Amino acid sequence: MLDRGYYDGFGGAYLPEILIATFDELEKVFQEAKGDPGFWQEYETLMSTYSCRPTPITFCENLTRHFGGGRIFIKREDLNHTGAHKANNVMGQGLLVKRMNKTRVIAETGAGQHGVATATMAAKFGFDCTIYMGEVDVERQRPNVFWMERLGAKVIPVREGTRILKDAINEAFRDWVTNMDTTHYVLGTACGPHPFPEMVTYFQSIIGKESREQLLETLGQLPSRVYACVGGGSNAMGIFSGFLNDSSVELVGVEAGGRGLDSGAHASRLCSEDASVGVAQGYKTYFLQNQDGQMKETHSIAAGLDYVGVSPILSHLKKSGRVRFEAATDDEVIDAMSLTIRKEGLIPALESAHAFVQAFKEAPKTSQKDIILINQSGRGDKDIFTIADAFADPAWQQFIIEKARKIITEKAKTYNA
Amino acid sequence: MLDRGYYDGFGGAYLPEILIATFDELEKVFQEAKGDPGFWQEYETLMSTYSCRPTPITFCENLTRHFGGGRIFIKREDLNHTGAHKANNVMGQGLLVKRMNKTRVIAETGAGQHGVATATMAAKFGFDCTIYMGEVDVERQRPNVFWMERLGAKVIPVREGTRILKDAINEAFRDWVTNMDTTHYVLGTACGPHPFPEMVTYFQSIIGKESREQLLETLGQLPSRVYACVGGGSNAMGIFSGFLNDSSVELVGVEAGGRGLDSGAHASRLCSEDASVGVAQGYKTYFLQNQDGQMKETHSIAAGLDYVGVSPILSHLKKSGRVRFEAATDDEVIDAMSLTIRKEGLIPALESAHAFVQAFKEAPKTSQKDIILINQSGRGDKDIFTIADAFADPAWQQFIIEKARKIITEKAKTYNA
Amino acid sequence: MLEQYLKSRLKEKKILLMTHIVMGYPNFKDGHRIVESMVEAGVDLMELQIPFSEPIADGPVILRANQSALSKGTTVKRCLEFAKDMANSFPIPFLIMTYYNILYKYGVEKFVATMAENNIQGAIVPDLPPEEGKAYLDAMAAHNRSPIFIFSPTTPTKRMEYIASFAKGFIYCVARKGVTGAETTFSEDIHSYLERCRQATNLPLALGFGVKDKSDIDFLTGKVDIAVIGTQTIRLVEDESIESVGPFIRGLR
Amino acid sequence: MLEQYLKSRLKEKKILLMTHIVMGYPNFKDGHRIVESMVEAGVDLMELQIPFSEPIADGPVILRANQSALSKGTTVKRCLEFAKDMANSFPIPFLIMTYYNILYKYGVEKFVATMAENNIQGAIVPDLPPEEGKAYLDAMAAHNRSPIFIFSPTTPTKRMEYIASFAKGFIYCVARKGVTGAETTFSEDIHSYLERCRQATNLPLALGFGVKDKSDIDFLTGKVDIAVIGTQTIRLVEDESIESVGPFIRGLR
Ligand SMILES: Cc1ncc(COP(=O)(O)O)c(C=O)c1O
Ligand SMILES: Cc1ncc(COP(=O)(O)O)c(C=O)c1O
Repeated sequence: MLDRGYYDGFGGAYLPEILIATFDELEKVFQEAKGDPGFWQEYETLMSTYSCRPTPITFCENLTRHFGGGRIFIKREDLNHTGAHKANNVMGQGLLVKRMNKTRVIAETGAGQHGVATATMAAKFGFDCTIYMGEVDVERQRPNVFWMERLGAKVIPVREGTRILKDAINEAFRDWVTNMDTTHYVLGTACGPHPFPEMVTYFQSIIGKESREQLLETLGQLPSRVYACVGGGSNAMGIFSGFLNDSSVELVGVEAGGRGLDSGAHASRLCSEDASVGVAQGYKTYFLQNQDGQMKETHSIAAGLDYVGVSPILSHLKKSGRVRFEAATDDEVIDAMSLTIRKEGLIPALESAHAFVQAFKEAPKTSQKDIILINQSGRGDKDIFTIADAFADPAWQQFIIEKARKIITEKAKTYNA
Repeated sequence: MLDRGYYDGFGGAYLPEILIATFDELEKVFQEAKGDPGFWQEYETLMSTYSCRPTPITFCENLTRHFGGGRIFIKREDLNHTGAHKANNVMGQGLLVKRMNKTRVIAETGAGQHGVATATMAAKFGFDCTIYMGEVDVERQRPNVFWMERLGAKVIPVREGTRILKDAINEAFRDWVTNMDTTHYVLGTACGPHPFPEMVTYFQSIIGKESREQLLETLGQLPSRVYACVGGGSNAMGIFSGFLNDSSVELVGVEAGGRGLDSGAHASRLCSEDASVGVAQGYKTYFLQNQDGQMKETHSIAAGLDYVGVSPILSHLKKSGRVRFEAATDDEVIDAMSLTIRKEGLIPALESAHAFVQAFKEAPKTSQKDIILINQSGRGDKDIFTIADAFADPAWQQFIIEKARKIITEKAKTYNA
Repeated sequence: MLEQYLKSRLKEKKILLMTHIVMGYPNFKDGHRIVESMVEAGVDLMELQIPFSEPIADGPVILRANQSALSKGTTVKRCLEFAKDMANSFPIPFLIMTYYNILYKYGVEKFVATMAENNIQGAIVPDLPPEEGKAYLDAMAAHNRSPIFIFSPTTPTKRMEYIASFAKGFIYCVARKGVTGAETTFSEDIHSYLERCRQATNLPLALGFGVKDKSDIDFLTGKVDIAVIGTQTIRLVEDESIESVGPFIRGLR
Repeated sequence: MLEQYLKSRLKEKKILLMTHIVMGYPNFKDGHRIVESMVEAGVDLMELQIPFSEPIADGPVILRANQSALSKGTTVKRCLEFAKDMANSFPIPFLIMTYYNILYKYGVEKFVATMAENNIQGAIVPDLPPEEGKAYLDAMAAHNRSPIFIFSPTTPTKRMEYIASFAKGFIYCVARKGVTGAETTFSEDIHSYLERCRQATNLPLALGFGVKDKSDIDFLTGKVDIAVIGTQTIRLVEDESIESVGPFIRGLR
């Protein structure tokens, strides 16, 4: 029997028969592209002209002084076009869709970042586009929905299950099994059936590749620790993959601790007792599930981390001990975010801020010779509604109330006219 | 008599006596920096590590095909940290503030972009920061206010005059004449008394410098036409200055036509009959003013273009004929923006979209050998409230109403508790 | 065992009927009544679905039935007891239908052993292609249960043969792309697909996805051995009543 | 002319008073009454401000007076007529105070000629440093009007001499940084500043920005020649009444 896409027992491709041929084709096209020396070149050119790769690494002098330990550097994935590392994966898959001559893309989205990135790619490449998004996420990430629609995508709110990311993935699969002839499913993270974990990691590895080169070039030194937040695991795999072979570099993945690991309201698969190995959404990994294998509700302040599964490659790296995993709570995230904004003028996404929390906890204990590298996977602008809520900013609240009042008045006018 | 900072009769420094010494110092420090070969290097390093300079030039294949004329390229200032070209100017002035050993910065802002950029710079450099913003703009750009406050800036809504950009400038000057010992006024555009027009242009010239090099390197060809929107004129001066000496390159500045040049509700200083030469806010240029010299109300859908004056250097380039000026109406702007989003996955700021309007009008008439370069001065995310209003998007309206309802319910709970 | 049963039945009937319920939906008591009326109406075999939180291959009707059953506290243990009860109460073969995680978390060997103890003939696990199924296949063989595999219109002929080499009992041919419950327009197009299926295996062929009335059954008669009625009876119970199920089944053949 | 008038008055009084109104605020009629009561109360000269939409050097009180006057339709023409009326009605010198754009749009030469015709003695244009003022200075000289220039605490001594070389009538020394209307605490610190001013010019010195009551005037007496009361009388009219102006002025000296 084939043993496809396993990482020490994690991964695989648990697919409905109807999709096997589609995955065979995808795998073939992906492997061909990987083997084609021109392909990575094409990908890099696209990313350097459409997005702004290489993204810079920013030295955070004030945070460094504040914590008094190693020098803190930030990899600036927030500067990507559409505001997050998601663009890397999406544009790469876009090139594959062209190779497969497909004309339509679908995607799931949680934070909305992947949806916006996919809709953007579809606009640029001229594909039709449908985005599945849990109803709960549609609510908390409305601005992204607005932009997806402007970009020409159809956004379908998913009202099944827990109405968040995992349910959107299921719906996307249901679409795909119907329309695979014309349609590619642009999975947004290093999860799902093989070859997605490998493929998404391949495209995201540009983050780690650049980071390593940039640090060696400007400082002549490797980082002591690299921090990344872990939702599905794509930005983490992206930056980690640059340093996997550097045994001196400690890699730290930070999951959503939500309201605390004891609360049950979190999304921590790799460092909580609430998770165990299972098979769902086409692959084997740690899932937040009950004894029967039913998936649990998850919670995070960051929609993009609010997911039951995790990259099988990260499960493997957890098992092998190569990556250490930690969790950051919602409250810690808001604090780390505020501090970063004030001290450095950087606005990390709520997702990214999880990585900052753990780096900040450990920074004071590192030596001044150490280099601490944090992946800022995205920018926080998109989170304004969540963050303004977290701050309970009265001026913002007044603004929203006024806006609503105006809309209602306008509507009444139209209605009466 | 000294003849400071004049461009064929436009410009100068019409300053209250109390500020003369401050301007003398600023001029001195700026000229020293300009003469210091290390300074531009320091500036470029800062911009390439903190923002993502050089920003790319993106080829718009779909728009090119759509219009059937010259090839359309976009200079991607939207990819700058904080989302607009404003960062270039602000970070440059930040370096000068350090040279002057001042500890506080103030700024005016219209769209909020310059305010966010200044607050960001202040956070990074550790300066105190106060931002003056017309009350009308506070309303229409609330998300930016929220971020400025998170960045540690004090945002002061200006309730005087027309309560927009020009009034914010006046208030900033009033602050400055009181606090110039500690404070630098980070003017946001290529206007105001000498040396601001020259200084802001100097920092923004990085746009044109890069663009010229990038086009020559990748295409071996200069553009036939370069389009930029014109508020105060900084992004336009920035990109134009790369091509001023290339007589084959036609330069086109696009002003806010608002509800039409005949409507009186616009902000077109260089191509409407409603403007004439005058002296205000410290410099001589075209102003939208009445017979008595009182400034008129202006209007634009784009807060950042909603200004009575214009760079004296642009007035000079208008007079000399080196730059052609056009106006784009609010409605045209929404259309050009929608088209660009759909066709290319790019979301220009409402300000930037003015440049797109004119480029789109002219593109079909150009030859396929022509290169058309448009400056995308900023990204449109910040404009979501304005754009959603323009589209009257019902889902967005429902979302806002729901948000307001939740806030009110929460407040009632706290109140009763 | 299952294969023999089906082949002998096929000597008496031109086409067999397989129906489906989601265990715990609307509840176990009604489920029992539905099974009873189906058996009485002449159904030849049945799928009993253990609900799963992520039923990726199912369309909205079965999806919601899964969710409803789970929200009422349906456990795997209770489902297995119910299945045992059915298998011991009614004289037709029963199959478990569920997703792989249910088996995996229960313990694959233990799950299959329980199936055997409970007199369940086989299982359909739509997200478990044979490539991923070694533990499952070993256990099914050890306990002499039938692993039912799936052919789809997108399955190449070579792969059909590969799949058939692991299958027991019958082959479940899905009629079209998509999930359960959507409309299928049966037409002669299906002919060459079924031809390919026949050539890949000697096992009886079941056809499912979108079979909903007598005209569909008439169309399929002579083309396949088993017609699968899935979503349609759930809809019937939801829109009409449990009492409608018997007459509906009887009217099909 | 103006200088001579001031110097002769200074022989009679230890300190002169200059007051200020914004023309058209609260309206022209009340403005007339205010001027009248100021003159009756013994004011020695007056600034008549033509309102401007961007009064960059003015604090909130005068700023709002400017805006209010404009919103009621105050024009430059009407202001010049009013100024003429005042100059012809009352036996003290009047000065125009306004921003440069008002002159520029009117035509600098024409504006100054009108001033001369209207018997206005000079002008204060706070945003016009001598460097930018060639046309203005030429016209003022041609029409024998006094261009009043400003010294500030930040003005270097050399520059004071430079400015003085263009000034006529008197020098307006601003007491501190900032805009009109803010609080000024007069202290001996001001001494060395005024010393520098004195050395730079033989013209009388006026001191303004924050002068508001008798104790300020007492403090300034002997130090400068003219005390300027600006914002304070506007506040008085706003908070109390026009009738309060006369007694207030009379109480100052
Ligand atoms: C900014 C950002 N960071 C991180 C994530 C988490 O995804 P992943 O773990 O695949 O990087 C998301 C997902 O939406 C995101 O938007
Ligand atoms: C994105 C953007 N573009 C353009 C402008 C106009 O300014 P300028 O003409 O100085 O480039 C602004 C001003 O806020 C802006 O935010």
